[in-house]
Amino acid sequence: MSQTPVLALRGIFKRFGAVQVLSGVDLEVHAGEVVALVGDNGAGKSTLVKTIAGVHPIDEGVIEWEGRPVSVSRPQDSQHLGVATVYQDLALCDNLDVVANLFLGRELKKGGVLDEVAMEKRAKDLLSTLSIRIPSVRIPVAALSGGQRQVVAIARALVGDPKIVILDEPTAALGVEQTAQVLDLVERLREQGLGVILISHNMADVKAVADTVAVLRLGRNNGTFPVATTTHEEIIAAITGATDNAVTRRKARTAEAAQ
Amino acid sequence: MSQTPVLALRGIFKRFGAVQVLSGVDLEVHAGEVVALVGDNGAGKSTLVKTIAGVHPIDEGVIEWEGRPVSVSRPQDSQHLGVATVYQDLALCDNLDVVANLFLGRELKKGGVLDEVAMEKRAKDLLSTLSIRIPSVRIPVAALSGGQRQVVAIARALVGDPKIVILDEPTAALGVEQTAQVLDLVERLREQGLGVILISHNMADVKAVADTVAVLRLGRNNGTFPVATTTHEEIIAAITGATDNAVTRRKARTAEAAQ
Amino acid sequence: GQAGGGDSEEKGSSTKIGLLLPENKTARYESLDKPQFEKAVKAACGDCEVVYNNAVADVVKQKQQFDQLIADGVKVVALDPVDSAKAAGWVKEAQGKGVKVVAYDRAIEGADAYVSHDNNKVGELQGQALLAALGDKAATAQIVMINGDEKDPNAGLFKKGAHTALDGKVGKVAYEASGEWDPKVAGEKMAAAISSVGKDKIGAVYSANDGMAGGIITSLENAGIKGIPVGGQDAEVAGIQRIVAGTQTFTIYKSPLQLAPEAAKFAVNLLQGKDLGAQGETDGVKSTLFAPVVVDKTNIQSTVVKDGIYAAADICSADLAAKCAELGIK
Amino acid sequence: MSTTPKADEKAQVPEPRTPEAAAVPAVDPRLLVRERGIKGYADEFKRKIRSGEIGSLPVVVGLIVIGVVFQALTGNFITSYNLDQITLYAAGPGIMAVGIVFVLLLGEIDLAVGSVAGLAGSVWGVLATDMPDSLAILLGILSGTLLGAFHGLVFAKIGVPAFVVTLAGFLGWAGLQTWVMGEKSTIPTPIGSFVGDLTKYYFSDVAAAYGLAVVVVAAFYLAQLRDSSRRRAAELPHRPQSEILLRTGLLAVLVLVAAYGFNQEKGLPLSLVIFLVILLVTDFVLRRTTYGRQVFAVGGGIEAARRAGINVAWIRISVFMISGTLGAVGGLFLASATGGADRSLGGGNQLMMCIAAAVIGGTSLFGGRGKVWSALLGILVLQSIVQGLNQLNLESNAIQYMITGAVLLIAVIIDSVSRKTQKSAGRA
Amino acid sequence: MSTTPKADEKAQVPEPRTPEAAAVPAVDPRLLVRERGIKGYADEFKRKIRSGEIGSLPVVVGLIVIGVVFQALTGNFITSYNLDQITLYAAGPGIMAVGIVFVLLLGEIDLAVGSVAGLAGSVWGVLATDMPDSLAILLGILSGTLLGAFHGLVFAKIGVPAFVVTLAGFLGWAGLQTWVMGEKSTIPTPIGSFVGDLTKYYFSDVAAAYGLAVVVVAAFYLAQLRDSSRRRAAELPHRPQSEILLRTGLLAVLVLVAAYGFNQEKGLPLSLVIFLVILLVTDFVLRRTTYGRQVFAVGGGIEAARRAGINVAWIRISVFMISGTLGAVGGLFLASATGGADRSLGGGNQLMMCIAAAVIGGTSLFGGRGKVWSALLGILVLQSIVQGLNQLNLESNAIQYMITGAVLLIAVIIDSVSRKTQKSAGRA
Ligand SMILES: Nc1ncnc2c1ncn2[C@@H]1O[C@H](COP(=O)(O)OP(=O)(O)OP(=O)(O)O)[C@@H](O)[C@H]1O
Ligand SMILES: Nc1ncnc2c1ncn2[C@@H]1O[C@H](COP(=O)(O)OP(=O)(O)OP(=O)(O)O)[C@@H](O)[C@H]1O
Ligand SMILES: [Mg+2]
Ligand SMILES: [Mg+2]
Repeated sequence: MSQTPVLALRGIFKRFGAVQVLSGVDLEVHAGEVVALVGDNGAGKSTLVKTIAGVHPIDEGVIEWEGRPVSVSRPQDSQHLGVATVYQDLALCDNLDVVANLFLGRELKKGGVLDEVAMEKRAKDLLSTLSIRIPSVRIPVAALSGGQRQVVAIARALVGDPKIVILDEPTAALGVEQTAQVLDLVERLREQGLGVILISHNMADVKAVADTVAVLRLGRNNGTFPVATTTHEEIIAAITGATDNAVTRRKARTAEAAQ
Repeated sequence: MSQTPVLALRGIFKRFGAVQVLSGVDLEVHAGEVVALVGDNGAGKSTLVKTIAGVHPIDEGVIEWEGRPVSVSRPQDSQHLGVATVYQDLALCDNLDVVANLFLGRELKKGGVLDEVAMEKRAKDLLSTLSIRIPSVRIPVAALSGGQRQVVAIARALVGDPKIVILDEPTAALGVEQTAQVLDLVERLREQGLGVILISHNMADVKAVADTVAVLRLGRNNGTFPVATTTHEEIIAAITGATDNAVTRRKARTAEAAQ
Repeated sequence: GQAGGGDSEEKGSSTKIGLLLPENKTARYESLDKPQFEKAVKAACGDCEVVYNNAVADVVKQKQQFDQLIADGVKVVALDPVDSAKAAGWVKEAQGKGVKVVAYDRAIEGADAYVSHDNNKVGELQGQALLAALGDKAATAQIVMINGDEKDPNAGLFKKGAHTALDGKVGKVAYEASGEWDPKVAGEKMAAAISSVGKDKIGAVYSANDGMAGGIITSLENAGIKGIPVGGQDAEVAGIQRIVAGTQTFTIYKSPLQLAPEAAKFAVNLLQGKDLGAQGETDGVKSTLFAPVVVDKTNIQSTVVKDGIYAAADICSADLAAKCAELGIK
Repeated sequence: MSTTPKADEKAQVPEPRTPEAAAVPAVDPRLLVRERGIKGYADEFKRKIRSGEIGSLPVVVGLIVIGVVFQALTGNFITSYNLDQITLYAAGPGIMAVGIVFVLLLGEIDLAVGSVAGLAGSVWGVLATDMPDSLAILLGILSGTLLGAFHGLVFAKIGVPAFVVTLAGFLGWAGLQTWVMGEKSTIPTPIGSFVGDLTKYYFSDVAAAYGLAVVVVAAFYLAQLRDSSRRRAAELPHRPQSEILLRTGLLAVLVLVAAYGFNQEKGLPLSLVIFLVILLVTDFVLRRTTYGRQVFAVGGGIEAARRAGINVAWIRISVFMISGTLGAVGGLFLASATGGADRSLGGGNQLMMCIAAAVIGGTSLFGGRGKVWSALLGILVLQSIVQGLNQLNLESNAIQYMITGAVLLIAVIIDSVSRKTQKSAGRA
Repeated sequence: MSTTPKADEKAQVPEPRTPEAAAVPAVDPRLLVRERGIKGYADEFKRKIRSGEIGSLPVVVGLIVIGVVFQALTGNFITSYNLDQITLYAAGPGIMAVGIVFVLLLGEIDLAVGSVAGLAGSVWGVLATDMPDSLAILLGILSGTLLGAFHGLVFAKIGVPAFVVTLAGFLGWAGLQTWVMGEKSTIPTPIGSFVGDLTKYYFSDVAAAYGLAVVVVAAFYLAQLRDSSRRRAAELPHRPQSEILLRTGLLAVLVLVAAYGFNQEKGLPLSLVIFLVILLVTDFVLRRTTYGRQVFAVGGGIEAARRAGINVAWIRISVFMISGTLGAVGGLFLASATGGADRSLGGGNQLMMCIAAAVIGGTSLFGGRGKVWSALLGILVLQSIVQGLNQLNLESNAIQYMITGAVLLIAVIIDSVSRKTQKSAGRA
């Protein structure tokens, strides 16, 4: 792992109207590192990655890229740096077909004209890598199932040549097989030396692929843990802010009932 | 468990354009039973529950309610029977606030006029039951995080007095604590004698709360299993259609690496 | 009377005369009528001031403008109504407040004075001119009539007048429709007329004004029809140019040089309480009606050029120079 | 908190098994709350300005700017006479704009409203000559309702885009209007007809205007007070007394000044009273009834509304019926203001002005956001511009058009800029 | 399969670690495929009709119905003279409608296109008297581009809804037009001006029309063939030879009949050639370039497009520039057809007709769906109705308006009903 992080956030503040969503959040991602960003619903995870992706400008704080502070005010800025983002709400164009969505903004061309044949072929290859069946790559994404849409969004991030890949709950809608493929993919990305930010509510997945877990709670950092040496319970306690929470209670109850 | 199922589907067919999505699907739900509907991405799970909910009319087949065949062509029909549905894509009105969304179609009134005060109070109670923090119940749902929206959609299904509750991947976007609360909720619903259809890709959740698992594969039934006597692996094999799949391969690999 | 509290007598100003014109799609109102009217008022009453507005063919707007003048204490208004029938009501109201109204160009029931070119007469003249141009072919000729906009009450008068002159004297009116005062619509109607009547069967075309005649003539040229009489109205420069070029036969000239000064005279006299000096009476309203003039190849020089409405240079562009010389326009 | 017991039963939710589970507060601790006292208000106001949550403020500011500019240019723009005139001519298009607001809330558009107004005016005009006045008026208005129902049916049931249905209506009804008028190009208002009174009758007793003003202010105050106390009783956030007083005070000043203005001239105009009644009723319907809620829901997302069991087709049809009805009422006002029905009634720029009024007032073209009050504010802006420009006596009317366009643009630019801030602050 | 190496590099994706993982086919086995031979076609056609995926078929059917009905009513509707006249008057509004299609693809509307056309016509008219013809034409068209850029800037950068910006433009530019025209109400086309030729010039050589027809058909055939063979080489689904031949055959019949018709009259009209060139170029831009793809993306979802790194503001501005430019070109055609620039050029129902043409042709008002060919089909429908009704010689335009409204509605109802089936089949 390199010394300067590829991407570093320092003291990020973000407010929407009367809600102070982020208050002084720090985060570091190194090349070849998978950072899991976890936290309760509404903790501010998606808002944080959207500031990195240039969707919302930050109010205060510094975004550093390979050690230098950069300004990210539009999605283009972030893409030019080399950040590929898979949003929680997917952000696909419903009227365009799968191929057009996959290559949107990075179309393959031949003599200045769109090379539909090449794009269609590449799209099929990409999608089979992720083990998904789609009726036809030429139907509008509006007609796809939840999981199919999610896979298309993930595949989008792989077109291009990113240095950091941000995945905001990529496996939420995926089947068991597709989830396994995505986890495989994350590991491949790490092996290729990319930095990955993975947001997930699934602790098993997080423990399986992440190197570091950064916990966000009510818009503030609530600890960063190396995965290898941290237990499930410790992470959940950091997320919920209490060792006595609905999860532990439920577990206790189920255990009782099982006896 | 009663003898006649509350809801029974017999030989449901559904086609979209050139895609034959469902081919002769059967499903039964009894009072006080939690049926987990599982299947690969694009298997047709959401399409199936949408036909029950009256979003899409079926092409062929019979829907039986308490033993009698009924026609369900509009969402109202389904609601009048007593089906409450939480859709995978949530189906909230982005411009309305949380309170208005929760009570949409079932507003509390006082002398013919909307009783905003009563609704707001009830909304707060409902949401705290599900352990969610929302900046204010008076902001439009468009401003909510993915998990917050999902909880609002789940809470919507509890307003009213359903006999069957359909939950299409209700915990996909939820945090650990909220997931636990929703699983608790499902158990409470069963105890109250309601039938529940739960769609989920999370086998742990399915095994925790379901009584029966119905597997859908490529738009056809691929077995119905009692949870108590079925293993994880059997279900996954039914879903993927093979015992050698990405999940088992990944597991094998990870196990190897761990040694 | 800023606060509007005072009664109308105090607010009255004896130096303002209102002039309300109906639309601005025809250039004549703002380029001729208005300046001529102002000039004549200045000449007759040194310290009088003309307050002008244009309704852009909108009745509601004209009513507001009318009310505004009265509120500003104007005592005499020269009104060219968008809708004469409605204006009758306004006039009654205004008269109740001691305001006098000169009906300008279009008759208003109950007005204090009326100056116009008789619109019915305009239509008749158009019909007669068309008959004259047809000569002895008239009795068998099939006529195409493109009228003005049905929504414009004056268009109905032109149409009625033309029918008075034409009916029974021409072979038949083979096609008649409204061109909505729009050259494009008129052109399209002409194309349809050609299609249904037949290219070589059309004897003459009546166009309610020069603007539409432009579109009509383009359509005729397109179908290769030449040399049939086409008449218009308004003596627009483009119309005069077509007459010179020989594509249009005649137009009707309603000289604002007569209308505006006469209306100005009436207005000033009403303002100063003098005798009107009207030439006659129409429907109980003291009036002066000028005869409209048919302008064709022969009298361009003696009408519009002589009156100074257009200089010869306005009409005689480079490509028309030879023909101008031939017609003696200078 | 008191609710009808029936509704109460329906909203039953299984009680949580473990009472402690409900311990998490539903409210986010990150929500910034206003500090107490004046400083709190000032802070909040500053924050709201900065983040663009300022409601109708830009339009109101725009209105003031227009007033000041024209006063400076003409020297006598801010007069009670002008107030009266603006109100009088604003009523008709304003009422039509209220109908447009309903349609815009669905995210649709009604291009036929002008033609409907014209046709309704003609129907009334033709019938009024051989029928009792009230019957003719009723039939005129009903004709509008019917046309609206037709638009709604074709849109909702056949699925033709509303834009196209009403475009066809725009052409077709204008034709029908000419046909209904027959030979006549104008039918002057019969003497003694109520339609004449619509813009001519004034409650000339000074007490009328002041009385109405007082009643409005008192009703506003009491409604606010009652709401606040119910919310307090239910332990919900509520407006403090001081804020209610402040709001009531502002309203009182505005309303009393207007009343004073009207009394300086001819008294309280009937047209204003009718317009206000329509505004109040429609506002109530939209904000306080199930129907209104459903209109917003359909505007916010058809699929979501449909899945919530709302009868989308009925909402669409009824909204177009409302628009048609209000269009017809507006048509009678237009006829009244100009002295009768005519062939061009409702034509010209009438349609564009109504739509512009609704949009300038802040109702979104994309559905789901807006209030009927935007019709009032918007039409006041537009009518003030018309009045002011008429007063300026511009050399050429060409310039008048250009200025109208420019002012329209500027008015909306102010609004858009403020909303843009709002958007970047995540609230649009 | 050959791609530019650069793009190839960018699209790199990590190879799957376990090759077997890629074994799952990306195509769903539930996709119904067409059987071979005629039966397959018949089946697919039936299915498509039933599920409403029939593209422009309803409009084409509508056009045929209109032709037959008017032929029955007038006895001489289907004539080469009428074909010629319809083409001539359709070119101007049709070109304007192409611009509208671009704007509609964004989900926006351009209400100013008529006024822009009028202003551009006047600019050209005024300048043509003392400038070389070509310069005047260029400046006229540029004035349209400029106005479009203005609309686009205010919309994209300030955030004023396009509806309002162009509404302001609709008023403002019409005023400016009157002002530009100055004293004159009409400026006749100078003799010899190219604008005159726009609707007057014909390639009277019989070979021209037939030649163009053959070139078009051949080009179509070759393009289809090439695409199909490239797809086959890449192992993607492709059109079989037989289908390509069928399509080419249909096109050939249509085009040759039209050519024959034109040759019966004065030959191939220049206006048609220009209109077709504009259609072909814009169609190419929309379907085969990155720019076109981005236009569709913005129309489908602004936020998604923005996040994909598309410069949404630039797309918006440029689309309004295109609309302004094409509006100006259309304005010159209008001037040409009526014999010169005039004050009412581009006014009246021109605007509504252009928008209606685009919509009737099948372009969605809600963005993201449509083709430029809808401008051609739509304007042909409308202009045929106008020509046919004009030929019927109805006494009053009132009835004509009503019929236009009704026919417009019926045309779209057919379309909507078919699309409704489509929607319930999940493809809308
Ligand atoms: N409106 C539609 N038009 C065409 N095809 C559709 C439409 N809706 C769904 N499909 C297709 O039907 C299939 C089943 O979709 P469905 O949403 O039911 O899947 P699912 O089992 O819910 O999957 P997931 O787990 O990903 O949510 C998919 O292949 C999808 O592409
Ligand atoms: N545009 C907005 N306007 C106002 N508040 C917002 C907006 N976007 C997000 N918020 C608020 O910010 C908080 C954080 O939202 P965010 O989407 O970042 O949560 P998250 O951590 O991603 O949650 P989840 O796990 O549910 O996706 C939430 O309370 C949400 O209501
Ligand atoms: Mg999130
Ligand atoms: Mg699904």
